[in-house]
Amino acid sequence: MNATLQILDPAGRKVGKVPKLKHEQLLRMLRAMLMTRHFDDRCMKLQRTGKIGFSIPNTGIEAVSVGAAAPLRKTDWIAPSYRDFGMALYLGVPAEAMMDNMFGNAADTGRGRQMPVHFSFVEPVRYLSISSPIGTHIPQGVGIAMAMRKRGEDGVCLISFGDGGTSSQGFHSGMNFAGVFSAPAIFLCQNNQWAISCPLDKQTASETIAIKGEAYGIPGVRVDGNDVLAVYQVVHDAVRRARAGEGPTLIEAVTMRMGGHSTSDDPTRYVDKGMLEEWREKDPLKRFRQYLLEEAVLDARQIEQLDEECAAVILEAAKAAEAKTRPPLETVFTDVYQDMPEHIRAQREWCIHHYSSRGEGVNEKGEFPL
Amino acid sequence: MNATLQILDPAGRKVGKVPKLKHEQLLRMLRAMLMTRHFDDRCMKLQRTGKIGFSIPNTGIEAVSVGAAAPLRKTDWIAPSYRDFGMALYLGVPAEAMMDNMFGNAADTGRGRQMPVHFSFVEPVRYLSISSPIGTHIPQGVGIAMAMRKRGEDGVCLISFGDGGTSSQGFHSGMNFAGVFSAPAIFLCQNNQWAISCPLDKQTASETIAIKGEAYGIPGVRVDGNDVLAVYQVVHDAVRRARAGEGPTLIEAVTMRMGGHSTSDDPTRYVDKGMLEEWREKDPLKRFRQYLLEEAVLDARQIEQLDEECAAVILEAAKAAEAKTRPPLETVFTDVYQDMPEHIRAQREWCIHHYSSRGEGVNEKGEFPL
Amino acid sequence: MTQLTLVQAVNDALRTKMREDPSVLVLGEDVGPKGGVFLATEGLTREFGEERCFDTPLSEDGIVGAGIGLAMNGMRPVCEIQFQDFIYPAFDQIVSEAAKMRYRSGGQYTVPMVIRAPYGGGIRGGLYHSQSGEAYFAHTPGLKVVVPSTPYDAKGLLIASIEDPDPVIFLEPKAIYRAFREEVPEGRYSVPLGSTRQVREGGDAVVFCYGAMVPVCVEAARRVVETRGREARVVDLRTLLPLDEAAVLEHAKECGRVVVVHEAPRFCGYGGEISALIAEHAIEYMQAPIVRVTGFDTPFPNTLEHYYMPDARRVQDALERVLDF
Amino acid sequence: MTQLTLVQAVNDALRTKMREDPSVLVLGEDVGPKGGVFLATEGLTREFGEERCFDTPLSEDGIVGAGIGLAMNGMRPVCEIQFQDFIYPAFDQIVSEAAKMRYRSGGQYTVPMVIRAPYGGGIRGGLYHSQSGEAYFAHTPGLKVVVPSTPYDAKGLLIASIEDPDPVIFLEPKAIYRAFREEVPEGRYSVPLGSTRQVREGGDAVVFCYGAMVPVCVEAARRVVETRGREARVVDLRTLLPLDEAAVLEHAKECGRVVVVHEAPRFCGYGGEISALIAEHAIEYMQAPIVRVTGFDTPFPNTLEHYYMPDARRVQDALERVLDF
Ligand SMILES: Cc1ncc(C[n+]2csc(CCOP(=O)(O)OP(=O)(O)O)c2C)c(N)n1
Ligand SMILES: Cc1ncc(C[n+]2csc(CCOP(=O)(O)OP(=O)(O)O)c2C)c(N)n1
Ligand SMILES: [Mg+2]
Ligand SMILES: [Mg+2]
Repeated sequence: MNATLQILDPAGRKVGKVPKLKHEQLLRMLRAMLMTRHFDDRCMKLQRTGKIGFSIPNTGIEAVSVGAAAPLRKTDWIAPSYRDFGMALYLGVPAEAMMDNMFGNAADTGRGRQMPVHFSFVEPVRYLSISSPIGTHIPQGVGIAMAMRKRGEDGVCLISFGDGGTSSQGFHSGMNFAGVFSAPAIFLCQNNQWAISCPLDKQTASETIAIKGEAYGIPGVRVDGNDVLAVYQVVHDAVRRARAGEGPTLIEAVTMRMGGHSTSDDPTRYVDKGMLEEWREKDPLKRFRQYLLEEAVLDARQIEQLDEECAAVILEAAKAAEAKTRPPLETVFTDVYQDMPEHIRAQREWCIHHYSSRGEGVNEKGEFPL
Repeated sequence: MNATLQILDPAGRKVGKVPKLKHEQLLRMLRAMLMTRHFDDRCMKLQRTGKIGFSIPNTGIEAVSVGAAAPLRKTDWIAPSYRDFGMALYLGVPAEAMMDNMFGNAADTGRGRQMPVHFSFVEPVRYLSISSPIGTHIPQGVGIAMAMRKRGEDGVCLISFGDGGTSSQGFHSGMNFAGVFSAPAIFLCQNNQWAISCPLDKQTASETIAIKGEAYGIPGVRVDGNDVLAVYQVVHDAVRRARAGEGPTLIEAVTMRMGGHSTSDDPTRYVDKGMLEEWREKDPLKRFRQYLLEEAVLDARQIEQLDEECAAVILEAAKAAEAKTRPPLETVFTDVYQDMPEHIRAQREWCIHHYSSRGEGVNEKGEFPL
Repeated sequence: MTQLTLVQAVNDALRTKMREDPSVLVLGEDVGPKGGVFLATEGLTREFGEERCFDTPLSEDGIVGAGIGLAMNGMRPVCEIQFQDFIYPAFDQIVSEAAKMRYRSGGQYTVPMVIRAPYGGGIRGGLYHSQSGEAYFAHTPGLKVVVPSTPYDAKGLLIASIEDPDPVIFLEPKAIYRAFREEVPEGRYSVPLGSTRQVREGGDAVVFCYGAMVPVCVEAARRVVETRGREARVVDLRTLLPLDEAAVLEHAKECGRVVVVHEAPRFCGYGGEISALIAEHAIEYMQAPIVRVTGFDTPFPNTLEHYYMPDARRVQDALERVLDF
Repeated sequence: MTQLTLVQAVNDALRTKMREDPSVLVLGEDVGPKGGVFLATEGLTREFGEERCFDTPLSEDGIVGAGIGLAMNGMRPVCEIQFQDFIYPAFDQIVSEAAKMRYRSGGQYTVPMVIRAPYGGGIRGGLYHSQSGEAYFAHTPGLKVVVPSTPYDAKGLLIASIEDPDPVIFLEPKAIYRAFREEVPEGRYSVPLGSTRQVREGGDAVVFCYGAMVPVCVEAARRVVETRGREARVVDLRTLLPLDEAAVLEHAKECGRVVVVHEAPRFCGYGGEISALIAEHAIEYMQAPIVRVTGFDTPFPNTLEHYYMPDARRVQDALERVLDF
């Protein structure tokens, strides 16, 4: 069976061939990982203090998202899962734009229509609007990739999902289409051992996730998902193949969800403590930090400083997002279609009049005054 | 990759280990194959002469259905595809009962509600009501198999589908559930190279169908689908494993659809003639007949006689079915629920009154007088 | 007798039937050790073991497809769909298979199965944790569609659904899962499918509703006593398919003024059927337009969900409109 | 100008748009060399190559899912679903994704895609080659639902659908694919979405219908002239969502007597919406019950399908009933 690629061991020691990366880029990766962790921490706090309704822990899986984003160009597309804060942050989505979504405020690109962590961005990278239904974005990502080839472009689409996502119909149809049409797609499975409370061995009887590629004629690769350099390497190779017209790759990044499924979940009901302890040793940030110190890319003080800087950026972002108004009432009715049909127009007018005429904190235009 | 099991080569020569089968059973298999071919022929004629509306060619794939049915017990279940005449005929479903469905007459177990070839039987074997939507019966068959284990029975469910069916969501969910729950299911893919006009290489990029088992931790086996003894052998082994609680098997029976997809299809638009010629040499009946002659199980005259007898049985069945009345009008309204709700009762009454009051060949009870 | 919330009553119904009938099974995502994301199946795996209450892979098609097979082969499966919004991967199995199995096989194969799913808004779930898809199922002959609005009914209707010989879509109003408690008898009892429940008396108008909208409509009716001095009847439909059409028409004729309320979008929603029934069979009794109060014809929003969902004031407005007509 | 059947007009529309706009693609099962099981895509692969008209694996989820991706990334895919009955594996992609993409992304991502599917009875197709699922889609905000009834409209509406910025479910009445020919202009023209078409004049009653029921209703109206000496108007709704509600209400008010006709089952069907609209906004104009003529509330049968489907006589009956009221 597929071996699992590792470049840095849990102690940060080199155990494989290190990809050639400039210091600048290593720094950027570290920064994105730190940003991700702080973003996650902050959201947990915001949720616990009742300022936002919900979040999805990303701690422990920063290496997957960041390592996978790093080989991409800004013209590539990402069809992310909800556990991919790191991809957006690495590629330059402002933390404040993400926080706008966490608060569902008027500045949220999704106009506060979705739950928190359901981001949507087109700038600086195509980070596809996240959907709650599991797996639906997988064939979509394949279609996106097919379109690029039809136009003769060499872009790729990175499609990210969980181990649970491999059971969805979207995984099956998406992988199958990608195989048949040789789409420039990279399938990245973040195998964090759990789908809410369902452990991997109740999710699938297959030996690994990577081997599932066989069913679609797609090469499968296994990688240590807590090793950002290894993730970088396998995604980099897959991207190169895809750009060259050599077709898709399935990557299984083996990692562990270090918290609950979401802020609504109590994992102590089903996750064994020992398992968490074991994985805590394999922390991706600790490992990468150690490597950077040993390679003298940064010293401890510089890392400390970067960490503080990231924490501050995130805190500022949260504050800024919190201060923004809710979306105007009229956003309930816009964006259903490009042109608003009559029946929706009538409902909008009725609704705004209904609430504003009773002084419900909304004026005739459907804006909230505060 | 999985080798393809063959026991009889196209000329009927033994090239592998022959399963121990009594003469009686070999005879029964031959008979079912002959019945299948005659049933198919007859239906083609009935369709061409406008007596029935539709049929699905089964010629060339008799070995798959019959070889797979032979290792079963009558207490096992079959979740068939529409190209499995042979399973029903082998296990003792009367040809007339099948013809009743082809004519959609009052004696049809499905009360003439489905198109032809959508059989449903509970006697003498559970031959699950065939559905047009591709793949839906696959997870159902897995559920059927799971139920047997829950009751501590050692029954199995044989689930049959085409190469096209492997792309359906039912294949994915069914295989996955069977792997995880170790269901006593046998997945039989009749790989006849085509899904209507879609050739196998546009259906999937996987090396074989059998290898798709890997994605679900299910062993995959490839067999020459035109070799009834080989099919018997692999299904027999899979059934034994399933009964013993060792879980499911995926079997790929490699064969070729020797006619159109259905009577509505014109395969000359897309099937290469050479391909047909090549496969005609591999005919499963010719091969098995040759083997039986060589082994002196039967002589040529006996086979000839059996063939004529089968033709006669089928002709009689068709005549008998043709002579039966259409289903009574009230069958439009029954069997929606066990107990007819008021709104359907009202529609039934209205409908029968509406048509009978105008002398539309239906009396007050909703029966057709002829 | 104990005081139970609606979700506890669901749990009690499952436990009661599982104790009584070994063929009753529960399957779905996270229904095992976790006890379901709303805890509707809490403790069932502990009491009945993994063979009777078990987690499945993340595939609604598999849950319902395997459920159909289990049902055809002698079991009484209760499938949980984590949120009704996630039922659509199973839509083919439900609409093409469960609903049509008895018909197409002339009754040889049947699907005595329940599909439970929390539905509706009010928990800040946005587009995909708030939907009300009842109209899709109510338009599908062969299915039954049940929506309880109280703990008592939840238990009694769920037991009746499990005992029913045909597939039942059992939609649970998650907004009121824990909104209030009610006396719920211990042990088995059932509330027959296909009967409506008059929640509030009144003869000046009638409000037809179900699920989480029932308390909203009762509140609206109360307000109308104050604002108009008129008494509106409130009828909980409970079983959306098969509907007790005779009862609906009777109420409509007696009151002459009708309001229909649901959370789902208006266009082609379930309310349209109620209006149409009345317009076909009792129009001559109508003294006012038949007014629908529904979600808007948009997806379900998040931050502004309370402006999307019908509330007592909107229902009150509608009642006043038909009363003033 | 050429005389085309409805299915030829569909083919012509595809060809016209593919010639004009290189981003227009056709994908589906058997749409390539075979030209589709109804030959709606005949010759397209030959003319435009495999990159522009191509066969897919047997997965409606894949067809629509990939179609959505193609649409989001600059293409104009036209997905063929071989029979509307087989659309349900794609229901999640259609209802959860295509319909909600613009909304949930604040317009950042959009899905200009057409899903074509032959629908309806009349070809002895039984349960699974005869269904009319328009109500499922019409209840889904974010979709448009279009049903042509003539070759001219088929071409013009399909072109408008391909040019539309939002996802369109384009349901083709297969019973009349080849029923008659009509003059169809060559080249591009479009029939705007959202407008109804008055097929027959008359002021004594109005019949609302669409698809294959249109000729049936026209025939019924003709007969009523003979039996009652009254003139029934026939209105083809053409776009079921968004519906031209103003036109429907206007017709209803002018005629005072309404019949609604479709093949799909009655309960919670599309006809209910028409009745409900009128009962809400024009009930005071009604001089008779609003009568629906529909398929029965059962699955679609095979041998007896002609007793299941509404025919001119049933519509005539309904017209006489509202006229005699
Ligand atoms: C179709 C569908 N079914 C169920 C759910 C509920 N649900 C949300 S996340 C989740 C588990 C996903 O697990 P996995 O794919 O491994 O991703 P992870 O959360 O571990 O990153 C489930 C069952 C859903 N969102 N969509
Ligand atoms: C869900 C679904 N989509 C499309 C169809 C139309 N259809 C009927 S048979 C068929 C091809 C099936 O091919 P395969 O599974 O290989 O079986 P074969 O006919 O070759 O035996 C198709 C596309 C269908 N019946 N169901
Ligand atoms: Mg996971
Ligand atoms: Mg095939």
